[in-house]
Amino acid sequence: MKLRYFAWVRERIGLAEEDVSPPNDVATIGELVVWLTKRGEGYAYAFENPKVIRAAIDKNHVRAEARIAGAGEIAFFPPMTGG
Amino acid sequence: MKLRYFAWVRERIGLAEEDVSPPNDVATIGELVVWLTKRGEGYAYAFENPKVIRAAIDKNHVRAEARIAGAGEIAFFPPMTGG
Amino acid sequence: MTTTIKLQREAFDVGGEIELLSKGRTDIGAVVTFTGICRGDENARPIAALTLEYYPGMAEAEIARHVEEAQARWPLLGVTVIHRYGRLAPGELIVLVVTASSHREAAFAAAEFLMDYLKSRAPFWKQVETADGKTVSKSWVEAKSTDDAAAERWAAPLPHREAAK
Amino acid sequence: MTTTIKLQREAFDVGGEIELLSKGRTDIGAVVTFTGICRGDENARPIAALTLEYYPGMAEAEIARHVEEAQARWPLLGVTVIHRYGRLAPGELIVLVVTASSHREAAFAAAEFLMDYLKSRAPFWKQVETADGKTVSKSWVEAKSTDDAAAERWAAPLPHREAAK
Repeated sequence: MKLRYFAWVRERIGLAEEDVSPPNDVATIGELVVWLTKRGEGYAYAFENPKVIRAAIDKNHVRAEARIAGAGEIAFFPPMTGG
Repeated sequence: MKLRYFAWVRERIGLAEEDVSPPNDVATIGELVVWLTKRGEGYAYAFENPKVIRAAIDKNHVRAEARIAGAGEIAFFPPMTGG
Repeated sequence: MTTTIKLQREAFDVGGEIELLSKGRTDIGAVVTFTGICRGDENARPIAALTLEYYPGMAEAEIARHVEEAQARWPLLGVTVIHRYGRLAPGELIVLVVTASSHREAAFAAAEFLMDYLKSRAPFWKQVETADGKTVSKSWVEAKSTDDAAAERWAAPLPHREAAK
Repeated sequence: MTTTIKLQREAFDVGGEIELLSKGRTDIGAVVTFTGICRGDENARPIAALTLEYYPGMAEAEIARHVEEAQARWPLLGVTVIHRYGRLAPGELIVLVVTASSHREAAFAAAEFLMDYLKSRAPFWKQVETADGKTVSKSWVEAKSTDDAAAERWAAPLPHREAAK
């Protein structure tokens, strides 16, 4: 599945997007964050406070409990500051 | 004192402004309306429903109880419909 | 605070007025405009035109007083109020309120406050011209109780919008 | 309903957008605009520029969804939302919301609703550049809890609202 990162999540991880294949027991957004955190220092830094991280599946806002099965594109980003 | 009339008050009276000298016992806006009503049919028509008539003394909104002593210009008009 | 109040027969340019108020300034973060336009109907009947009458001198003074009140209530950086009078055809702009502030809450609240005021308390009167075939008839627009109610919601000692935040 | 949603690098013209939405129409009685401008300071510190990042595809879709929600809530005749991205200097316009209706209440409410939404829910992120002497430093703007609260005041249940919001 494709992951996309924005703003300081992108900067801390050092990537704007990547393709990953998490194991089958990674079923929710929250579990995906835990799995990503183990991928390296940048990930650990980006997700150090998981509560502030927002996520979207296929361009729809979702919560940490959302299941990722069937997702085409998952995005992680900080709280939004548009307008 | 100078009186000014606007919108349908003006149309019913048939004047945009006039100078009047009411007797001394006409002390308030409400009493002035009663006095004006006796001046003719147009006035009676304009003030037939005194509750809807608004008044201003020297360009400030006032109520029927307001005293008219010392007033330079008194205006009567319908409820406002600007904007 | 930049304040502009104009009563005029002529049309006005919304974009130009925004620019006059905000160009070259870096303290303004939010500009709200309200533009009132002459509609082609009144109470579901088509109209030919609207004629606006006002009380010269009083209208300017009353608007200025309410702009001052808006300034006292919200941290404004600029206010423009333009109200036209005379005969206006459907589609023509009638009134413009522009409010500027560092943040949006003040700009929105002040614009609504000024419009609620203009609708029900400023000395303007609208006359409607309807044309049924060849007969032109004129009638004065009746004040709406909803406009009075809208104006009265600001009568509380604190603006309710700020209290809600 | 005329709906225009644009995400762009280029500047926009507020007066021109109002005209695009309302010109030649006689059903529109009220147009409200909100313009967000890049201020010269952030948290009382002078800034050199603002850089706006967004999530292409999601931003457009999310704005479109919220414009539809505004339409469902208020009798709107037109909505325009333009949001810029990229690097913007103080004084430059960032965002424009234009709402049109037959009466002012709907136009004001919808413009506030859309701005509250854009501030806290649309996938945009602002980075601030400060220049102290020769050192340029960049930092991401932190989300404001007041913006969340402003967005939440619209959360009253409506039949079509998704539980996720």
